Amino acid sequence: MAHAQAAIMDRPPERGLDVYTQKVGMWVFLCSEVMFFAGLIGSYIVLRFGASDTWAAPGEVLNVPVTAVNTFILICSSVTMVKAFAAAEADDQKGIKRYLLLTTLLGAMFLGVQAFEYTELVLHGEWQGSHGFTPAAGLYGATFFTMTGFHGFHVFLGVVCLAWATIQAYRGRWGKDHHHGIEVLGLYWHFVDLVWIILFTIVYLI
Amino acid sequence: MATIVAEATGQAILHEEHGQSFLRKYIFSTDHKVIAIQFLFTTLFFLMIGGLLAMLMRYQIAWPDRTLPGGGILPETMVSSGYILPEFYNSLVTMHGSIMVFFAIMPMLVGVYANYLIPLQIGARDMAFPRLNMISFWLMVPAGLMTLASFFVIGGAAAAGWTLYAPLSGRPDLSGVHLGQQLWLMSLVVLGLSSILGSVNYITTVINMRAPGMTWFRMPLTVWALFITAILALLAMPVLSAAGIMLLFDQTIGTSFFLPEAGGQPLLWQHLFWFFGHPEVYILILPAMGFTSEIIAAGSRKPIFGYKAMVWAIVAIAFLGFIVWGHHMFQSGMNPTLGLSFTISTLLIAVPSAIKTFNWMGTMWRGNLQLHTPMLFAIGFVAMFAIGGLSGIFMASTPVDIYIHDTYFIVAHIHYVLFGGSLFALFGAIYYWYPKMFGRMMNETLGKVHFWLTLVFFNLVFFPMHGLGMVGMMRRIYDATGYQHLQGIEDTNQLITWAAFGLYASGFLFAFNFFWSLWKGRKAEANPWSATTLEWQTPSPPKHGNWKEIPVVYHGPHEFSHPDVTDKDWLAQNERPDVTSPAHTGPAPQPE
Amino acid sequence: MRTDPWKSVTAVLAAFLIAACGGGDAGGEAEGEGEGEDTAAAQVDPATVGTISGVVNFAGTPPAPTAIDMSEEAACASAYPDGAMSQEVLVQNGRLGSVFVRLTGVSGAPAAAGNVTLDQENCRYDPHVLGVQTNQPLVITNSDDLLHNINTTPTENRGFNISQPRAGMESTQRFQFPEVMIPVRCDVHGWMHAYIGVVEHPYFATSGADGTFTIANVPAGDYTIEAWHEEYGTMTANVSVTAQGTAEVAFDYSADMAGAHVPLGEPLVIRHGEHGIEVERSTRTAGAGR
Amino acid sequence: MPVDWSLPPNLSTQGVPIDTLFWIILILTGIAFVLVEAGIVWFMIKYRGREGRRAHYTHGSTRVEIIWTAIPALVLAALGVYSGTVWANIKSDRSFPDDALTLRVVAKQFEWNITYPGADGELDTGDDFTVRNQLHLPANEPVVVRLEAEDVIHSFFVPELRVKQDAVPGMTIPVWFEATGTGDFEIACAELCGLGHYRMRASVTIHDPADFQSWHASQASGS
Repeated sequence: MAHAQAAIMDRPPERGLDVYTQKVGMWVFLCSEVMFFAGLIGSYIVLRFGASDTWAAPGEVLNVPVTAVNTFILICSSVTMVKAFAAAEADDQKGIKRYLLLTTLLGAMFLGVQAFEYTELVLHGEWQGSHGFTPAAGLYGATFFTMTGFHGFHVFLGVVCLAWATIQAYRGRWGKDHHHGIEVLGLYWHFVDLVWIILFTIVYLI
Repeated sequence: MATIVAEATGQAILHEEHGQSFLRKYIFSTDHKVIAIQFLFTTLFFLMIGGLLAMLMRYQIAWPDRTLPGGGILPETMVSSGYILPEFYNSLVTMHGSIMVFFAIMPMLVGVYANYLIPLQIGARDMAFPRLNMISFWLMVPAGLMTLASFFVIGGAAAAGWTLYAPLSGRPDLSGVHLGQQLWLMSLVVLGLSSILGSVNYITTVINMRAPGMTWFRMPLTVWALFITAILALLAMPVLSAAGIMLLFDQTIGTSFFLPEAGGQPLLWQHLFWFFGHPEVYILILPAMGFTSEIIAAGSRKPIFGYKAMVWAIVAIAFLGFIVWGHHMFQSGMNPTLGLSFTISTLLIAVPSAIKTFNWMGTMWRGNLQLHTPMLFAIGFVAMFAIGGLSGIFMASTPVDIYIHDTYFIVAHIHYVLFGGSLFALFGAIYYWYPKMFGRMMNETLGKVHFWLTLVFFNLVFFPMHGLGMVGMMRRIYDATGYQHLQGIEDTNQLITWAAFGLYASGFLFAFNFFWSLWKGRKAEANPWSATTLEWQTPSPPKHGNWKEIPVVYHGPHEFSHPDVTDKDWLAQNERPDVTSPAHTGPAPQPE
Repeated sequence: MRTDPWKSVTAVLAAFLIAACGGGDAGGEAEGEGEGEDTAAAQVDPATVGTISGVVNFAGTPPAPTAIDMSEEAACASAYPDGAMSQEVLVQNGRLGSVFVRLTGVSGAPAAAGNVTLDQENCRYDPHVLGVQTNQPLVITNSDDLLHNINTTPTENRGFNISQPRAGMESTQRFQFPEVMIPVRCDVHGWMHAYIGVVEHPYFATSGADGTFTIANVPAGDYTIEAWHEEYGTMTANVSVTAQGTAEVAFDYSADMAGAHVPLGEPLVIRHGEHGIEVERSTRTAGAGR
Repeated sequence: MPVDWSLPPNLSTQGVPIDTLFWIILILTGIAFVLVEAGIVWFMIKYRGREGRRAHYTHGSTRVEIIWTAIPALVLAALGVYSGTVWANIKSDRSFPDDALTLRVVAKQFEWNITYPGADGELDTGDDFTVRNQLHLPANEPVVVRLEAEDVIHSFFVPELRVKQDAVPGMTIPVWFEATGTGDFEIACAELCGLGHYRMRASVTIHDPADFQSWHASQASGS
């Protein structure tokens, strides 16, 4: 009988977290993204320790200064993203437009620099005698292009969404009570930024 | 990404959803129930294909020196002058495994039932992201088409086993397979995306869209299982995608992640694959355990024995599932010391499985067993899964694994878990939730015949394989007759093949019952099994939006035979104990 | 090679057309098949073509053939009562066999006629060295009732790796691009090797056991002719063919050329703008993996 | 039909503990198997639904739960420890005998190339000789095989010696064993390695030490 009472005992209604669904969804999705990059980075570490002699010294092949600038650009874009969200919360339409546009452009700029870096490497890169540094250039080339390439792909997706959000901004979609989209997009953007900082460290600097 | 952003809340979609074109309603529908049914038909199709491949394999193993009847219709690259070619046999092995795992069992467990049951059992109107849900189905379709197409490209379909061990899978010149392997990998990446999007949806829905009063420990075990499964898929699939992409690059753009010639590491592939692969095994069994718990509780008219223990067992299995992958690699050249630690974690994971088995039996104990088809399949699951679990102990013990690794003992084990386990539970689930899905009952007599045939043939097929494993018959061999230690097993192999044909045939009995009942089946009332969970407290099939108004939950999921409830032997989750309706059929479905 | 009326007819038509456009002649010599040649020859306007007949001499003492242990395939072993011997270097009274010769720099060649057959018999490829024209059907047959796999590893063409587990199985393959030579191996029987020369014209031959070869129906003119041997590498000679005449050509290989670099297909080269990136896909030399 | 589902005769020292462990597990799992399956059938009959019967209402019992968690846990733990020790005696570095005959086995599609040390008993000293698809072993002497692979992953499997080890390209994996009897057996490839996988076997001949010496001598001189 004690059992019975325990089982039937009434409880106050519960309605999940106090966070709106899209945000939860994005957090969940990002967990999966973490595992994806963890897979790539993990393999990178294993392969590099397995054959460290086939790795170039930092700066030997890759142009660290240029990429450092690029990293800075991406970090700036994170800042502007934050400002865009703040503007939305403050219902500052001009701010929303300005900062979303800025973030989009910075993201695009990052991609531009990366594209330039790739072409330079493929055409003029020098690595272990092979003329031109390609994904086929040993484990070093393979891991470099795969990891930075997939990050670039994520940035690209982000830029597409940002462009969409910017257009919406000019249509006046965002505002005081309509900033979920921007916040969720922001989460993704900051994640991509974070991943880049890790990649920049282990691929370029170490 | 854009989808999530563009996604309004479930409700918003619902209201704009009423009365649309056939196309939006049945093809590009965002209603979780319709999507679940789309998944159901697709996966049943793949189940049939996968089975067909198995039949071809079995024929070759049983009669290696006979020509394949009707083999003439197959292209020269598969069957030459009447004989199945070794390279085609390898493709059969590979594609049977891949299709069954990735396109039949997994999407049937998750795509169909996570989709159908989660919103209904937690009292939500739909998934958190209905449009994302639709996309994850429409991503699976091209993936499936790529897989089927790969049979007909130059070089044939992937032939390195479903585990795709590099370098064989990465070197067309060594495997003879070019495009087929690449298609396999591409379809895998697409499928991975599909199931990741699905998981995001399921997890978010469970976290945020439970009905009032549906606390975590009032959720039906099915929801628990599917929730944990979604987490496993969410964390395991991306690793496989990453690995698959690297392997694809090895083949196409000249990288060498897994090719030793340029410093790559073949074992890295195995680690990545099994880091995914073992959670995958639990992705394939946990939902089945959930269905079984549900059906056994309802079928025994008893609350599930040790509900919390069941929940924690699921959680424990999921967690341990991520640290046991190495037990697939004891003989792979991995450091033997690692092997030891993986033995321990592997033996540990057997404990929660044991707990669940005992709890199911505890639920049946002193019950009032309703032995209808779903219940039979659920009990069959417990019985077969027990065998699968026990035979797993042999492999967990590393020294024994030295001998039985890569023999038919493994084949027997995996089929007792995936067929005797997952598929039995799935049959049970189909029979059990069919009335809710289609508003009609499946034929009970045919169902029972199907169960007994399946049970008998299944054991005739897979139990002898333990014996073949002991004799030392290696997996994936096209013709065993050449080996002196494999003399005298022809009879066993032929017996297995005949039984396999029977098993496949009984599948068609099921298919007939399934489709016949769609039109001719007895009309089903809202709650044909007198079950307690929420999906049964709304009409069959539920209208778009599931509920007139969102139900309020007062207690746990399996309140059967409660002493305070006198007029019937069950109490729905949205019923207060004092408010019980007169009719034994349960509360009248909400008016529509 | 069984005669196939349709093939003959196509050959005839092809030959007729080409003759009409003042081209050379169809068919040419295809390994292991007389049919193609006869029909083709019948169509040639003898006024415009001549014949190249040559010998491949071998100086010095050839290496002693090594014994092959076929004990694991009783069926094959029984075919060699006094033991199976390697067949890389076949020298008969100072003449070298299995040398692949072809004209280089020929333009406007006639289409291929007929098939070329590569048979697997008693765990050996027959022939050991053969030529085939681009897009000409290469029919691979198995005369042994046991598993052989045919693994070609070209660099220019798409390779294939297929199996023939039983006698009487047949598979037809084609090579799109010229490539001299494409190695062929059976991974089940490590000793089984063959080489296929893919040429865009029909003017090629392989020296027989007596070390002689003939290339018929060659349009009159001056040519460079190149010889290839799997152990002793390549040599070239010049030959001028006169209408209705027979041009003699001789190659002089010698034992001390052993270990010479033996070209097999060109390495693949991807070009990016003015900078070439050499992706060396083939660093094999003949005999590797033996 | 003469169905013989038993382990092939064991001819190696390490096969003894392996087989013992196998039979122990078979007995343990056999007991569990009978209990579970019999229990299920018994419940299906005893508690089958009848009119007017009402199921016993319970949410479970912690005590029982603890019992049936503890028992399997303990059994499995014991099993784990036992397995661990046996495993270590077979695979750990210190388990390798010092004075063993050392061979190199190189697997490639689809053949086993076995390299024996020459008269000096040392590999890689120039007088080594290689035999294709024929493994000759002395009985009652520890043998260390250095496993390598040329192309893809293969698996070195000799059922009667209870030996199985993948051969991975790019790695050299040592395996050791000691045959306890003579006879003719086979190496089978246990890892799918391509279209000739099923056919990738080599003969294993275990001589008594004297015969092995004479065989070895004849081969060494022959090369």
